[in-house]
Amino acid sequence: MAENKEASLFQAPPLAEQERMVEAILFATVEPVTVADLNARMPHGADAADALAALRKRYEGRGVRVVKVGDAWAMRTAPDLGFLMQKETTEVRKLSRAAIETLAIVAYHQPVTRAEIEEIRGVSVSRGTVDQLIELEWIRFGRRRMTPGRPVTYVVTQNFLDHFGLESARDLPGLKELRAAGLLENRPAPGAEGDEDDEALDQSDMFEDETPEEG
Amino acid sequence: MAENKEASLFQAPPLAEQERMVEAILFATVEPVTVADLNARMPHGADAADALAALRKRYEGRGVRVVKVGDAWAMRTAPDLGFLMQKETTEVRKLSRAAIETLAIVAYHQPVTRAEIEEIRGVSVSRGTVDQLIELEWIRFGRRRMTPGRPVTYVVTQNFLDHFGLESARDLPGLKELRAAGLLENRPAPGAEGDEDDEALDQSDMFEDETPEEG
Amino acid sequence: MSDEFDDDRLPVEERLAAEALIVDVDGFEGPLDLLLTLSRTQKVDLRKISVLQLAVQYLRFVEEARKLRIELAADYLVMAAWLAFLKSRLLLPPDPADEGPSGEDLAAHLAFQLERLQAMRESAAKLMARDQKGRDFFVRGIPEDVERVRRVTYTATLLDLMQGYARIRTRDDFRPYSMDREHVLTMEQALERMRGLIGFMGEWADLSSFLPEGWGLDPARRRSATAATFAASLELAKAGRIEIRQDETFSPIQIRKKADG
Repeated sequence: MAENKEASLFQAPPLAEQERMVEAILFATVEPVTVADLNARMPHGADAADALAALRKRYEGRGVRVVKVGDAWAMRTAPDLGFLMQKETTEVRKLSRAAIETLAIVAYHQPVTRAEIEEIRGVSVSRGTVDQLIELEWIRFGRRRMTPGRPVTYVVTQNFLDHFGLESARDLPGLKELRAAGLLENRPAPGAEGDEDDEALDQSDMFEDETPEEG
Repeated sequence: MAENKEASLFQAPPLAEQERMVEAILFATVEPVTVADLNARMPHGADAADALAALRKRYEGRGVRVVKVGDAWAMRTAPDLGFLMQKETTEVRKLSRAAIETLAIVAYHQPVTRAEIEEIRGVSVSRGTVDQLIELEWIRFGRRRMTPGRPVTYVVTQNFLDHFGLESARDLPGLKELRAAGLLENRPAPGAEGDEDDEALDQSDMFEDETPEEG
Repeated sequence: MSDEFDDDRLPVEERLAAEALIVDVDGFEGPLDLLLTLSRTQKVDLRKISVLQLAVQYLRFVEEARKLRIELAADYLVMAAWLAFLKSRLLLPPDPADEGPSGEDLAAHLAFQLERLQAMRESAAKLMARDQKGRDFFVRGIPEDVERVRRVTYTATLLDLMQGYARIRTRDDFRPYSMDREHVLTMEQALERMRGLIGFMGEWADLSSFLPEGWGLDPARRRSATAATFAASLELAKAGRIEIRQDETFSPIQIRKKADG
C-alpha cells in the first residue's frame, strides 16, 4: 500500500501525453535525439521508447516522418516530397570520385585503415580526401588497429547515417550480398606471408560500436 | 467549357496528398509561409487553404500545432509543452585558441602538469583557461607528480572523448598522421627534423627528467 | 602500400609530380582502375574474366602509351611488370620445383581485387543515389528555442584540436619555456663582464660604474644589473681576485683589483 502511494507521487503522464511530449521535442530539434535524452527531458516515470513507437506509427505515410538514426531519433520530411523544397535545398559540396569511393569503402569496411582503403582502390588516398570527409563529419577516427604501427582506423558517423537516411550501418544498400560474396574480406595476396592486417579485419569487429536494435 | 478541360489536364493531387505537402513545407521552411506561397510551391490545381484547414484540424491537441503568424502559417510546439524546450536554449561558443591549445596538450601529453603545458605552449597558461576546461568537464585532475613540489597533473575525461568522438586519447592521430591529413604544414622546425613524430607517439617518457616547479 | 602513410616520406614535389602523372593517364585512378575499365571490353562476369587476356590488354596499353610518349606513373609500370610475370606463369607449364604461388592463384587474386573494387564502385553509386538530407528530405526549418534560458557552452571540433596541437608543435620559434629575460641581467653575465674588466682596473672604483652600458637608466634594469654586478663582485672577492669596501651603511660600494689577483 505504502509503495502504491509512493508511486502515485511520481505518476507518469498517460501514454498519449508522453507521445505529445516526444512529438514536441523531436519537432523542435534538428539533431537526432536518443531515447536516453528523451527520458532525461520528460517527467519522471515516462517511457520515451513506448511513446516513440506510437508516434512513429502515427506519422506513417505523413508529410514528415519519425526516422531512426543510429541509436537516436529525428523527424524528417518524406523523401517523395523533396520536389516541393527547392528553396530549402542546400548545395552539397560536389565530392570527387575519390572521395565518394573512399566514403563507401569506410562505410562498408569499417573500421578500416588508410592502407586498406588504398589496397582496395589500388591507388594512394590523397591528403585532401580524408580531410574533406572528416570535415563533413561523415567519417571519424575509430579505434587504433592492434597491429604493428597501431594504424588509425576510420568509421562512419551518426551524421553520415542521418545524411543518407540510414538507421544503422547495417542498412547500407547491398551489404549482406557483398558480405555473402566475400567482397568485404581483406584477402592477402597469394604468397604474401603474414599479412599484417589479415586477422584484424575479421568480420566480427565490424560495426563494433553499433548499439543493438531498440523498440 | 474550355476552361474545365484545361483544368482536368492538370489534375490536382487528392486532398490527403495536398495535406502531406503542406505539412512537409511548414515543417521544413525557415519562415512562416503564406497561403499564396504554399499554392505557388504546390502542383497546379492544388488548394493550399483547404489542405491547411485539414492539417490544422489534424494537429489539434497534438504536441505541435499549426499556428497563424501575421498572415502566414507555421508549426509550433504546443504552449503547454514549452517546459520541455528549455534544453534547446544553450548558446554555443567556440573555444578560445588558448583553451584549444591547452586542451590539445593535455590530450596528447597526459598526465601533464601546468608547468609542462606552459613549456610546450611557450607562454603562461591563465588560471581561467584551465578552470574553463575543468568546468566543461573536458579535463580533470590526475595523480600528483612524484617530483619536488608534487605538482598536480591534468588528464582528459570521458566527456572529452565523447565530445570529440574518440574511443581513447591514444586514438588521437600522431604528428605524422596530422601531416598526412594535410593538417600540418610540411615545415619541421630547424634541427627538429625526424624526431618530432617519435616524440608525439612516445609521450609517456617525454617529461621524465623534468622537475617542474608548481606555483 | 603496406605501411600506412608510406607515401608521406616522399618530398611534396615528388608526390605532386606522381599525382600529376596519374591524372595524365587518360583520367584513370591508378592501374587497378585501368584494368577494371579494360575488363569491360570482355563483357563477362568479373569472376569469369580472362586474366591472361586482361594482362595482354594492359601490356598493350602501356606499350601504346610509351609510343605516344606518355610518361606513365611508377604504379602503372610496376603493375605492367607484375602482369608480364603473371602472363608468363599462366602460359608456361608449372615448374614443380617452384614453391611460389601458382599463376592461377595470382590470377584469382587479381580477379578478386577487381571484383571488390567494382563492388565498391557500385556501392558508392547506390549510396549517392539514396535520398539525401538537404536534397530529398529536410530537417526542421525553425528549430524552436523559444524559452531562452541562456546557458553558454563552449565547443570545439576535433579538427580545431588537432590543428591547435599542430600549430604548437610546428611553431617556428618553438623554444623551451623560459622567463622573459629582456630586463634581467644574470649573475653569470655580470661575472663574465667583470672578469673582462678586472685587468684594466686601477684604484678603488665605484661599483655602479661597472654596470653595462644602457642599464643605468631604466629603474628595473638598473636594479637587476646592480644586484647581479654586486653578486658577481662577491664571487670575485671570494675567489681572491678583488677587494671590496664600503665606508658606511648605504654609501657607495667600491672595488679594486687585488694586488696579487
